[in-house]
Amino acid sequence: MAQEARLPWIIKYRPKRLDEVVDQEEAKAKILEWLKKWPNVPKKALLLYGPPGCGKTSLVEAVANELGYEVLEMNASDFRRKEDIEKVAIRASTMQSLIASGRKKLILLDEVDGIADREDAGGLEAVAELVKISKVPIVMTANNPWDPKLRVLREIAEFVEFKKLRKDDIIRILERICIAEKLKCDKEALDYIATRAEGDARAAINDLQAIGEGFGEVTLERAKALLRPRDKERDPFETLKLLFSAKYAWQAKSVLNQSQLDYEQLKLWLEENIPNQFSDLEDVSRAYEALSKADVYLGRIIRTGDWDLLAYAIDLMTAGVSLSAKNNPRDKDRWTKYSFPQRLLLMSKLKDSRKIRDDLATILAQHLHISTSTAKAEIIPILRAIFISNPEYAAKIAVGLGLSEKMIEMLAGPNKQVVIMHYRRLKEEIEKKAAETIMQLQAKAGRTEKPEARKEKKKEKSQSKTTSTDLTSYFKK
Amino acid sequence: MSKSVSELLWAEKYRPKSLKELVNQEEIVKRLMKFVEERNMPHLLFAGPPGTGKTTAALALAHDLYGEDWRKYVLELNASDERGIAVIRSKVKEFARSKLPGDIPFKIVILDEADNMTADAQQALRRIMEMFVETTRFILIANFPSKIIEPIQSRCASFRFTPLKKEDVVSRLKWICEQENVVCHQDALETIYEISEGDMRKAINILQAAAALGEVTVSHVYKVVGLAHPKEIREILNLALQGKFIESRDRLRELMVTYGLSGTDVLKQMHREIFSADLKIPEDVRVTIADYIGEIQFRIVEGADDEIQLTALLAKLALLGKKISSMKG
Amino acid sequence: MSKSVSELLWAEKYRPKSLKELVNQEEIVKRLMKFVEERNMPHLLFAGPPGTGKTTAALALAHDLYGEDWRKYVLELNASDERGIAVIRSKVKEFARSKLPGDIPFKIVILDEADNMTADAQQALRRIMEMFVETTRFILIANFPSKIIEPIQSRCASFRFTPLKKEDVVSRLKWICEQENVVCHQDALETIYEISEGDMRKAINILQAAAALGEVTVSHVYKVVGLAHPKEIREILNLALQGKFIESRDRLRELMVTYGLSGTDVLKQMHREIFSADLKIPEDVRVTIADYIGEIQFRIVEGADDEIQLTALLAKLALLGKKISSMKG
Amino acid sequence: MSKSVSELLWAEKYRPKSLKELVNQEEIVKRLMKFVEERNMPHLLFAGPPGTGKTTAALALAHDLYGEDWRKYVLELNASDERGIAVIRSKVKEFARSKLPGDIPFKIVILDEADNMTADAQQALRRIMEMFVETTRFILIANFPSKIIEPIQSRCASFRFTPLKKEDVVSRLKWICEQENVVCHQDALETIYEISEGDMRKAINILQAAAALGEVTVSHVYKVVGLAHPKEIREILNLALQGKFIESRDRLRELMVTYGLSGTDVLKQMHREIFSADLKIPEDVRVTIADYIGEIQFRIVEGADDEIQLTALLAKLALLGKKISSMKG
Amino acid sequence: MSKSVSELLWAEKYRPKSLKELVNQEEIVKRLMKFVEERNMPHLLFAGPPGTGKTTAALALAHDLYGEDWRKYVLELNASDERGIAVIRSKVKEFARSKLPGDIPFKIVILDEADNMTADAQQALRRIMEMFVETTRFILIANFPSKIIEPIQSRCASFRFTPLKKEDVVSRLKWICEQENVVCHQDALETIYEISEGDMRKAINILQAAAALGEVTVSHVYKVVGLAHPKEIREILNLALQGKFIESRDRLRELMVTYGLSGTDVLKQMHREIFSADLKIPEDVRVTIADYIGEIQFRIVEGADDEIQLTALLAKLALLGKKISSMKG
Repeated sequence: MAQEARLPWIIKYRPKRLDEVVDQEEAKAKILEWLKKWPNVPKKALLLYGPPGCGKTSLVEAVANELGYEVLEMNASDFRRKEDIEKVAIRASTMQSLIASGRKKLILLDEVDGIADREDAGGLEAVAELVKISKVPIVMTANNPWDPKLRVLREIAEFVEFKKLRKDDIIRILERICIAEKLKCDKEALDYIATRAEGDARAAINDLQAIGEGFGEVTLERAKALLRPRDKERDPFETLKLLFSAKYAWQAKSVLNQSQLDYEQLKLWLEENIPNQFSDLEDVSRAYEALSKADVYLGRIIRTGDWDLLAYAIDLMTAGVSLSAKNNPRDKDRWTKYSFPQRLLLMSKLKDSRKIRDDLATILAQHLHISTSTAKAEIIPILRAIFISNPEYAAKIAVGLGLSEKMIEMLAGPNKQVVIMHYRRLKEEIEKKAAETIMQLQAKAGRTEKPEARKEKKKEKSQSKTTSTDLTSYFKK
Repeated sequence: MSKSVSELLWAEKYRPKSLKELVNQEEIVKRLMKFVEERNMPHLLFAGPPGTGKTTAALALAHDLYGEDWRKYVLELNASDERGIAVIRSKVKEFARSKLPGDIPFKIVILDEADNMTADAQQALRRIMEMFVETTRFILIANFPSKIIEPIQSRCASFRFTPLKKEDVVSRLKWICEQENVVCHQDALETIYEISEGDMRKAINILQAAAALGEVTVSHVYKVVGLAHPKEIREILNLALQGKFIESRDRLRELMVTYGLSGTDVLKQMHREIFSADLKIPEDVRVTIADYIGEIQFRIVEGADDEIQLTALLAKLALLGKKISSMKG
Repeated sequence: MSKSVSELLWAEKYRPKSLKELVNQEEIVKRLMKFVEERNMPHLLFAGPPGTGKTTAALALAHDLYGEDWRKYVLELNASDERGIAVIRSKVKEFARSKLPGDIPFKIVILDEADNMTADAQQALRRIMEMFVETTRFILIANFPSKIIEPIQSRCASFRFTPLKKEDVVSRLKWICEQENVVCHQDALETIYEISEGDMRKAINILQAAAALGEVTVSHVYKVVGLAHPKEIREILNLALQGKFIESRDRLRELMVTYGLSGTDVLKQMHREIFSADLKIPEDVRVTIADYIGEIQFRIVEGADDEIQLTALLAKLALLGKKISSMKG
Repeated sequence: MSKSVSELLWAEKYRPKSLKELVNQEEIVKRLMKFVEERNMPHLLFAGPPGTGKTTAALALAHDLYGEDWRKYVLELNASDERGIAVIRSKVKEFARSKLPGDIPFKIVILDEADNMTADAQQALRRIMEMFVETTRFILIANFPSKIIEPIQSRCASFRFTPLKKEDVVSRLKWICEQENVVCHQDALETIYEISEGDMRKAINILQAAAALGEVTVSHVYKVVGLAHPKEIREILNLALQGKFIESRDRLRELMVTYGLSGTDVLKQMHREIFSADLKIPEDVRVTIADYIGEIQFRIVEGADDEIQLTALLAKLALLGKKISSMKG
Repeated sequence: MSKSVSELLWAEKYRPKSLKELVNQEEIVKRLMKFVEERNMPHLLFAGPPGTGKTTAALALAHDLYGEDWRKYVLELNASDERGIAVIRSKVKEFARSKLPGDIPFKIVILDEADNMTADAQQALRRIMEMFVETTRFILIANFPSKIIEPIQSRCASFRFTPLKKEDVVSRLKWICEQENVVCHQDALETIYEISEGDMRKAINILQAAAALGEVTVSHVYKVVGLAHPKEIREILNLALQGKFIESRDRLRELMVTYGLSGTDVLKQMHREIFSADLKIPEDVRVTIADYIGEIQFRIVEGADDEIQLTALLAKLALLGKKISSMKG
């Protein structure tokens, strides 16, 4: 017990039983049901995701406790390279036989978003493999389910969401601890702590210990003294307003100190909103000139690695832009409805379309023995002319070069439907022919039709995609 | 036109496979054939304008040296697509390492657009060329020989490819049309020659696109050229010059998303538009825009963000448009 | 011997050993003393600007917990130590896992400049902090707590250290001067405070260096930090803007020699001064000058000659000044 | 192979072998002969523009010192080849270590392009020079002595080579033509001198290449150096100045394609034409063009697009032309 | 041999051996003598421009501490030689390991050009300094103290060396001339001072080189440093400003050839002349020229063509001259 007293409270008051886990009823139910049905479940692994401190790992431990599982844990503090995961996989695949002798097992892969790109190379792919062969349930946790590197897990694991805790729930947890620790607690102080924790119970408990332990009481006063409220950062709209309306250079310069925007983001917000704020064309042009110069400094930073230049970039994009309103200085204070940078919204679209264009250029470059930039500058425009003017012929070229439908869409513009129609028809034709040839060949060789059946099945799964790449590689030869 | 189900780009379909098929650059061909005969050659430097057959000659040389299997013994690299000299080094190393069959005297590395490499990278390249010289010969291809550093030039046998003559290009185009059963008009072929500035690849590409419109006529040729360069760019320039800055910017973004263009791509197209008769602006405005574009392109090179610079350009154009109209008014 | 050297360094000599000796951050100190009393604490995150006593507090806490032998129970990892993901998984984990000596409640890992660790390395730290919490507590020290990943922040009680107040620093410096029998001037101590921006360690270092020149005077202070007096910088700027080009340049040269300034040093100081209210120039001119300074700094970074470029800057200022006055006139 | 190559290349074939054969730089030759006589010499530094005989003098000196076997006692290093100082050190060490035959007073290391070495490498070089001074003397060859660090300069006897005079170069070329039975025109030889800017090696190389085309005529000379005929360059400048912007640009593109000129090539030629009497423009226009060319050349050096920037230059010229004519009008 | 070389070099021959012989930097010398007396010292940081006696002071200090045998106890490292911190570490380790004789309190490591080390290397250096502090003291020598990282600065007693005064340098040079029986002219010695900018070593080297030409005269001085005579530079500037563009350019070319000047050399000399009273131009013209020179120097640093850019500079001057005269007229 003496040992226990020395534990930090986040450990000491970690839920040990299922009913001690606050909130997250939905997640609880899902996990229990899934575990009971296992291995008769659609996806053989679970991925629990949610913000820090909402009880993901605790819940797994509590469930395991209650249902009598032994937890085999692997987390970010372990090396998780391909070979490390494979070791676990071997154990997991043979573990079934052990169940008779011991307790049921469960593999907990904690913090899968902490699998490092470089140091844990191949780790995530190995996890996917592990899930396939495992004879025991696998539960994973992560903070951000949208992390692109978790994409490989999406198809093999069921994602279970944990919600941010409500403030009331956090206060309840804190009160329980206060009672256990015999702390006199001040309602306002708990409220202050809970507000600041923003749904993170663990942070709240830590704060409570930091303020309360040893003092016998939790007061608002000490809470405020020790836990400074996080600096309130200005949102983009306030930032812009302050920047544009600045009368002095230093005022404009200082907006970045307390803003949710960093200089890169500010650059985009300004690009979007300069013409919203300024009405005179000369002022607008001047402001963009300042922004353009700021960007030149940013480029120079990239090339030289000299971060001292950042100061000048910031001067120009803050004070430089703000003080550009010379013809119409009253514009500075004009109430303006700022818009969110369209570029940020378009970014992913732009990325997609550039990717398509890059891929297209790569195909053309290989085909014609030229560089991708020549392909972009010379060949794509010509293809565009063909695709717009002669859909049927365009479709033939698309088939011949092994282009994807996305590429066709980009090239054909308004004509895309027609070209794609022709394209699909042509491909069917080819496939039919191919199938016929194969049959003929097989008839000749007198073989069974097993390999063909397998191929047919594969085709069903991912239709057009496979054929188009098959064709690409065919024509590359 | 071709009856087959699928169709390729004619520029590749009608690329000569062997040195014998090369109809131009006779001097060069003769010297290259000598290499084939002797089964030995130094490093080569092919210099000359685009579309004069440099790559074709390199590939044909390889074909003639190694026969149908030639691809096995050739590594094709494009300097502007390879990221850094380190990548080139490792690729060449990998390639050079594999054993040579008894009858193959050496392998060939074809490095296209070598003049796009920095002087430092070329220094490194030179060392690579020396390192593997026992088993490997390089064919460097460049538009501008003066951008190849001295020490490389002096280690290479140098070949200068000259622009193709009108009659050569036209007769080749005519021959292709015959192969493809396409009706073509002499004046259209001549127009193609002029537009493509002696660049055979470009000429064949235009031919194919014009043929796609049915016949190869002068008006089809012009139509192709027009289609190839979307009128959106023109509209954006016009909008900006009319002072409709925000609108022009929005259109610009749309364009970039639709076609996947980068800022530099757009700027290059704008640069081309300045010289288009379809852009109806006084010549002195064109001149001023050309000046602006030079300045902004320089900034793009110096800067970090293409699009910021393009937007700044549009703002400048808007201001220019206003000044002009106020002068008129 | 190492002792005598550390005694030679005042910043070491007068670094508080125990929490009791800490004179600032009272609330935090009080809190930490309670932890010592209870012999229990959560993981801690000390955040705040450099020189506000974060590391000192961490070491003093360890000292008070374990007595003179404290180093045995503490693992200190500094920014200059390797702290990649591999080290966290091996060295730190190893230390955390190892058994506790009998009477020690837990060991301590101090991670200085934890915000400089990669996100991956921080990820690796998360579970270690939980799994071995019975035997090991972490103190993370960071200048920018926002660079500590959230899951770690939420595992720590965080304390924000604030810059020291002027009177605290000055009185501490004065006290040290008394201990060392050094003559010091009040305004010099205040200058030290301003230059060190509330960083106590830096302040003491400057004090010691200035004292080495004899007395602690304002000019000695500027001399040892290798900075010109801001007033002098402003005077040079003003001279140049008034068109007194040669005079400004002579002053600048003198200044650089006196204080041993490099071109970049001068530019940085100028950049600071152009936004000072003590320099009376129109607001937009400040930005223009900033652009000039940035340009010149870039040139120097690229290897251009310090002297020629600084002269060019003064020339630009003179030209600018002329333009401004002609616009007014 | 190396033998035949050197015989094939006139620059090698007619390179003086002994100091006696050197026809220029009389002062220098006299001093060098003294060293041969005394069989002793300090380290030497040969500085001067390319092609003024620095390497030739170094080799001739070695020849005269050691006789026909001279190559045994000379190590030739090209600084831009063997960039790494480590390589230099090990090669020199190797070379210096080998025993000296009885009658040889010292060996010679010739280090070409020493001014291309970084200051750090030169520092290391200095130490190498000292280390092996008992057995080895260095001859450093440099274009710009100011780029050789102080400590090396002060350890070397320094010789300054000046560019060859027109009559010397022309008469030498004429003499070679006679030896080789080549028809040559006086104006062609003068053109060669101008293009080679007093660089004898370059001049002879051009001569040989032009001779390979049959006769040495002006147009052959321009052809082999890959330069446009100056007349064409002048026409483009004139067109632009007359406001025929689009036409001038079309001509420029054609030129670049025909001759394979890069942007820098074109600018260099334009730069030369500004000073030509054949370009009939007022002097102040020349001046302005010179200013523009500097700006555009810088942009291209920084990586900007050749074509866009040259267009921008033509645009600037067109605007200039307009301004001039409006002033007249 | 190495002995005789050091005797040949006056800069070595007349280098003070003991602190007592140091004639400048009195304050510093006094403090250093104290260390010798106490036979104890902290790490030292010597900062200041080249040739102000930093290395001399370090060696003299060692000499006074250890007597004639001092070289045994001193390890001299040149940062630009042994860049790798690993090399430094192993050398220092080796050196520190060897036993100290009873009466020697510590050994000394002198690290030249410490400010040329990267921040990372300096971090490592700091640890090395701590590691061997019991037996070894470091003297770090740097041009710019601001490039030494904080933690090192605060571990060192810091000494700032200032440029030598004109009279000190001149009188020293005169004294050397007397020792060496060389005729010297007062104005020549002053010119040497100006060119060497308070760098004593450089001054002595120039003196010796000039003396080798017979007498120490102004023109000999310019000759040995490879600089044009200021008068010639001024003439070129004047010609350009008078609009004699082509003439000024011809003169400049001639000058560069005669003296073997690089573009940067010319610019540096022009820069110096702007401030010369012998150049009779209004102050605001000086200003503009200074701006131009900065721009052109940067372009050349970035790799632009010397000739084109210097021509552009002259063009700018010509345009400037025209503007001024038109304003007057």
